Amino acid sequence: MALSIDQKKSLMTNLIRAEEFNRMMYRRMMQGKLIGFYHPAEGAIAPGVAASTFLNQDDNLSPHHRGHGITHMLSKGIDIKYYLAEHTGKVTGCCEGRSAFHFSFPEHKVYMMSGFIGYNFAPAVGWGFAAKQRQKGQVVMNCSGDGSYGQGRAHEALLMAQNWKLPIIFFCENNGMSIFSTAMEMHPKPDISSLAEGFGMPSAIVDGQNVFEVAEACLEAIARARAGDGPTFIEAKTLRFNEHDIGTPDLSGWEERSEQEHAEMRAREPVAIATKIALEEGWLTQPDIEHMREAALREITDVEAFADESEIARPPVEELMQGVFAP
Amino acid sequence: MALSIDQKKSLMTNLIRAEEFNRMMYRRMMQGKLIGFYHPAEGAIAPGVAASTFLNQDDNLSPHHRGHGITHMLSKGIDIKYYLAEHTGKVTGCCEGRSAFHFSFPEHKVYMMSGFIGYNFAPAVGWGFAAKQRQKGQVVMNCSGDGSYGQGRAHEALLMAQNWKLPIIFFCENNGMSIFSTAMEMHPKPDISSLAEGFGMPSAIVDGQNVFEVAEACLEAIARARAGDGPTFIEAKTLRFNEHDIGTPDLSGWEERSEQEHAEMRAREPVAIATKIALEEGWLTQPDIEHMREAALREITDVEAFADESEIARPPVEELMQGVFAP
Amino acid sequence: MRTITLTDAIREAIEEEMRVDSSVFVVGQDVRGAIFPHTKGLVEEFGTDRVVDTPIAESGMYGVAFGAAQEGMRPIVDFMFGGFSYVTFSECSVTTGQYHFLHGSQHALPIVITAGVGTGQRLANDHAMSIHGTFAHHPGIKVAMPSTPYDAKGMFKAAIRDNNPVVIPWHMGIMMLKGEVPDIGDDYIVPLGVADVKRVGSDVTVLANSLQLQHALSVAEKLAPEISVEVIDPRSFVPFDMETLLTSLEKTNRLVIVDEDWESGGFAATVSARVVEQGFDLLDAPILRVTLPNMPVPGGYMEEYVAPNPERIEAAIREVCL
Amino acid sequence: MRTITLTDAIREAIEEEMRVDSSVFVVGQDVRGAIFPHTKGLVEEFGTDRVVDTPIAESGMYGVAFGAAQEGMRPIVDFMFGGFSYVTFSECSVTTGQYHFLHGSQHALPIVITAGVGTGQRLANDHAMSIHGTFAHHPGIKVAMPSTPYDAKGMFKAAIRDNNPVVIPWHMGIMMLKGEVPDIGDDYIVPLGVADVKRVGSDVTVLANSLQLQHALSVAEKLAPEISVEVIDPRSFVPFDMETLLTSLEKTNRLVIVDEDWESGGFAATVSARVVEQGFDLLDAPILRVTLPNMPVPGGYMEEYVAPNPERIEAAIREVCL
Ligand SMILES: Cc1ncc(C[n+]2csc(CCOP(=O)(O)OP(=O)(O)O)c2C)c(N)n1
Ligand SMILES: Cc1ncc(C[n+]2csc(CCOP(=O)(O)OP(=O)(O)O)c2C)c(N)n1
Ligand SMILES: [Mg+2]
Ligand SMILES: [Mg+2]
Repeated sequence: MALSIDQKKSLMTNLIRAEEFNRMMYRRMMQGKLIGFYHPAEGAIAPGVAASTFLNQDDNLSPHHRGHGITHMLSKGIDIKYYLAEHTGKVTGCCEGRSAFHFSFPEHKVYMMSGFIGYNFAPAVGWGFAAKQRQKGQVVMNCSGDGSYGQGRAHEALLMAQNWKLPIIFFCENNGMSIFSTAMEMHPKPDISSLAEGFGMPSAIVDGQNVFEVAEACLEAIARARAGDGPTFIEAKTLRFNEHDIGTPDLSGWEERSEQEHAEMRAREPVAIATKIALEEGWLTQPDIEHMREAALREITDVEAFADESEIARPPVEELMQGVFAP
Repeated sequence: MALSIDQKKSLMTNLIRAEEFNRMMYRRMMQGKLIGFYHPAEGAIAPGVAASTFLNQDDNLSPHHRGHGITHMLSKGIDIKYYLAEHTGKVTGCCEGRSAFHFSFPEHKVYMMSGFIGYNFAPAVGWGFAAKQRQKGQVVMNCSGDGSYGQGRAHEALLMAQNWKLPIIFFCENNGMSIFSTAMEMHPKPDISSLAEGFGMPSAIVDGQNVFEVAEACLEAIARARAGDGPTFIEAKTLRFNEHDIGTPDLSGWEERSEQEHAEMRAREPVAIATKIALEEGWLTQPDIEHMREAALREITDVEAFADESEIARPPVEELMQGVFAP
Repeated sequence: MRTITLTDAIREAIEEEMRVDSSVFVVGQDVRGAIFPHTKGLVEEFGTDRVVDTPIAESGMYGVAFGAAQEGMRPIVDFMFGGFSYVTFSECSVTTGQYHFLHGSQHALPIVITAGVGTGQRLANDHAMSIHGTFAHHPGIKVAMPSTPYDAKGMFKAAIRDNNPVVIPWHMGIMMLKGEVPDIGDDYIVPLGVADVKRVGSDVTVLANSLQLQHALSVAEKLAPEISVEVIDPRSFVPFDMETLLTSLEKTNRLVIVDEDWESGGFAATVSARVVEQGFDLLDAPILRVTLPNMPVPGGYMEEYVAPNPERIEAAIREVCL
Repeated sequence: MRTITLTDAIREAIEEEMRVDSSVFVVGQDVRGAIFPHTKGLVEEFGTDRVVDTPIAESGMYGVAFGAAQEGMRPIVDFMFGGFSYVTFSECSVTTGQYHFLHGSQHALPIVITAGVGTGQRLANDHAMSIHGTFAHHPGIKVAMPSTPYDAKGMFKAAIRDNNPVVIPWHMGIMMLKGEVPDIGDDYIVPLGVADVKRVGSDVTVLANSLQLQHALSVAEKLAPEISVEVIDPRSFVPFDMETLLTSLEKTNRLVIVDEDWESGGFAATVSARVVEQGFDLLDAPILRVTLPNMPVPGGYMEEYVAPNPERIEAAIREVCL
């Protein structure tokens, strides 16, 4: 589905925000200013931005854990400061500082990121089930990595979504790796989307480094889902520039990933690719892009200030006990 | 793979045994002479016979629960009297009367039938893994119903078997039903074996009412597995003449299955089909077939006598406690 | 009042709540055709959008409930046999129990989880396991089990109206148990977290639930000439009504806990430990537990004497009353 | 004797057993590259046939272990974080625990299940859960957890040589704890089912394991001038060494159980209930438990005071010694 210039600009804006937010998270983790772990998104920011920028507030989004879903959430219009505060253990966090790296923005229909890989699939069936019954054209954008498709839960969700023609997009961000393992070794065919064939589900494979190409496929799948024509499988081929999570070695199998692999990867940098397209097509100038980056950096300054100035969450156990059950 | 006359005769013998054993189980359940429940195999006896008759003793077999695996086990050369004794709660049972409808014949590499549908898949990966490492050409015959492929465990096993080229045959006995639900409603494509495509696994669809046709496909898959060429998916289209298990109504969805459905099914009776072929091809006469049936009935008389004459298993709790852990 | 069976009482609760609240629905396997009587006929009244069969895919099936609950619906998910909840146990326990609390207690997750449980069918471990104790181990989930048709209807209604995940299995050994239930139209609930003194006594307290409650009551009746047994039905395991139990112990000073779950890690152990912590001085005798021994539940004829039964309950009562 | 870390001790146990028994192998996710140090370097020595990475498919991964064990191999299955064992929990608990017994005790199932567990990483519930209590609830599975490098090496060796499924997690809070371990070549095992008096005392017995054992020992040291604390490490939960505990109670008559698991349904409750049943007359004070409160384990800064810690252990000791 062809993109308008406004749409392209939105994608560009979010892509730059995503890049800067990821840098900020990486830096803070290294500075000891984040709780738990962080799975850096460098090189892999385009798919989440493309999948999430054109969702409505009342569409469901399950962000991928890469970059801790920030690329997705900021594109959907969620204010990241509440998540950063959460990730810093603060009272102002979106989960009151209880959840470490988890998040929840129910009003945006971003309910959670499970610590268990593949735990997006089954709830997505439930969201799709509810959306279908409601008949308001809502869709479910269900993002996760190539590795998550090892989980049998993926099969159950693909099966049920296709049986019931649910408005779900199975959005696979295939960076070719899960921790140290390669998709080449862990999946028998070159594409994860081969699975869709088994269910007769339409699928598309796109260049995950090109935010516009991914977005076009997403818009098409979203339109299909909104029209009641059922699920789509989209596989965005992307890359993981860094180690799996900060502190873990950067192995392939059990050996360091090669310099050559790194060099080849870094030649496919998503912001550089998008910038080139924007400048060539002429709907942005270099100064426009610099303004976008400045705006992103200002936003991040505010987000960090909010998190850093908030108090550490240390409620007494008795108070916590009150929150175990809903009234 | 073309069958020899000897092979066809073995199949015919086992088919008739399977039919009579299933009748016996049905009768005993109605007489209150079986413990727990029984899932009758009438109409569905050919696939198990075809899948199991040509296995070696050191091949793994996971029998389908339909007919409680008897059609499979008797074809693999297992003496059913120990299972009947088990199913009757006797000390001579294969599990010392502890297991109700479960069974275990480790020396025949039939380890168990889980009460959880789809729990054959993951262990089968382990058997295949062991067989592959041993390099003796052993194969794993992994039988289960169409319904079991709903389970995510099926996906995980297909994935890993294909990744590692394990010698496993995924043998789907598709009777079009799981309890009251139809495969038409519960799977998005006409064939369950569509799943194999997603993994690039070779597959075959055969007429499950024709024991010879199924056996040919099995021999081919077994040969492929023994040669180290990896797994095969075989889908045998079969039928369930009776209710799901004795005592449960015979519904499709929430309505009685129609007389027409029953009439059409019963026109596809596996022993009648095999008999017609045998007589037409001329390698058996009607008296031969009657002798086979008489032999089967004699065998069953002995099996029942063994079970009925054995003592009820009622060991003291202290004795049972000794069996919880292996020495 | 009418006399109906336990499973009919459950069905009435489901039906009535479905009528008044269109967000309530049932999801499971073969719930339309109804493997057990408590979902029989629902599909005719409410249609396939609200009485939903899934493939044999417990995680996906539970996902329908979980996701729909996040979307504001009120699912009742039926696992058929309790053991099948284990097929997707991480979702039922960890993911479910942590959802509300971990995310800042901002979003409720109203799910009712039900299934038939218990010994008596001679089906062995995987079809005979109890699940209440395992769920009660995992925080954020309410756990209850009815012992009478009256309680069944009232507790299922309470569970469906609760804003939390509630695991409420029913025992197959009492599925046809009949009892008095208020007339249709007389709406009532039995609140979760309130125990019930099912028989008043003064020498010893027996805590028992479901099929085991029936056993305890029959033993109490039998022993009445000799020993006055107070029988308490906890009804809920989470939240647990400690007050009713301690009040009884003030009178009897003796406790037998009957629980159709394993000795190791079962709920009976938790009750015993709590009583010791909170009511040590009330005890004139050791607390005894009548539970499943620590072996997989055997099928066949052994089930009868391996599971708790009246003989074992009587023996325990006599022992603490020595 | 040398001084090595807990995870190095585990690796030595695995390495040495793999060298002497070719049926031993490791299966997990990213065990070749080694997320945690205890599998580091194994693939170089033993190759990819015996150090096996699978897709993120816990049921399939566990199936490799389960099926291979039925085939006579001796798998060690590594779940990375303990919580991930829940992803295939029905297989680990029900199917595994029932296999040997239910089928007539004719066929052994030697599987070692391990994973990192416990609080201290601020990762919240799904990455911080304990699993020993849940597994101890399910019969047919041995459950143990080491507290020192010496025990870790010896217990892992015992587990690998055991003919039963053994769940033996290790606590991430002591993964770098150093301790003395016999020299390479000095083969030894620490048998499962034998508790260890880690500190002798006379006023009160504290039962604690793993990270909590370290806490208990430091509290005992601190209180030494006032209260003489005996600290017992159960080491195994199933089988549990009741004798060592009761012997200690004959002397101290007071018991505090520290357990990094929830109050409801955790193993501490089982121990308390058993002591009440078997040693009621030994008790001069209520048994107190120091456990996780019944809430999903929060991440962030709360973890520190929600989990058992030295302050809470000290308070409990003082309370039973009043
Ligand atoms: C059930 C489960 N198993 C294993 C893990 C450990 N783990 C965390 S991230 C990850 C890899 C995920 O790979 P993929 O889905 O491709 O996403 P990527 O990290 O590559 O973006 C694994 C194995 C987990 N969190 N949950
Ligand atoms: C995990 C699990 N879910 C549900 C069931 C209940 N159940 C028993 S048999 C069956 C249907 C199986 O269908 P299929 O695999 O097609 O085999 P068939 O009975 O048709 O031969 C179901 C749902 C079960 N035993 N285990
Ligand atoms: Mg990946
Ligand atoms: Mg079927």
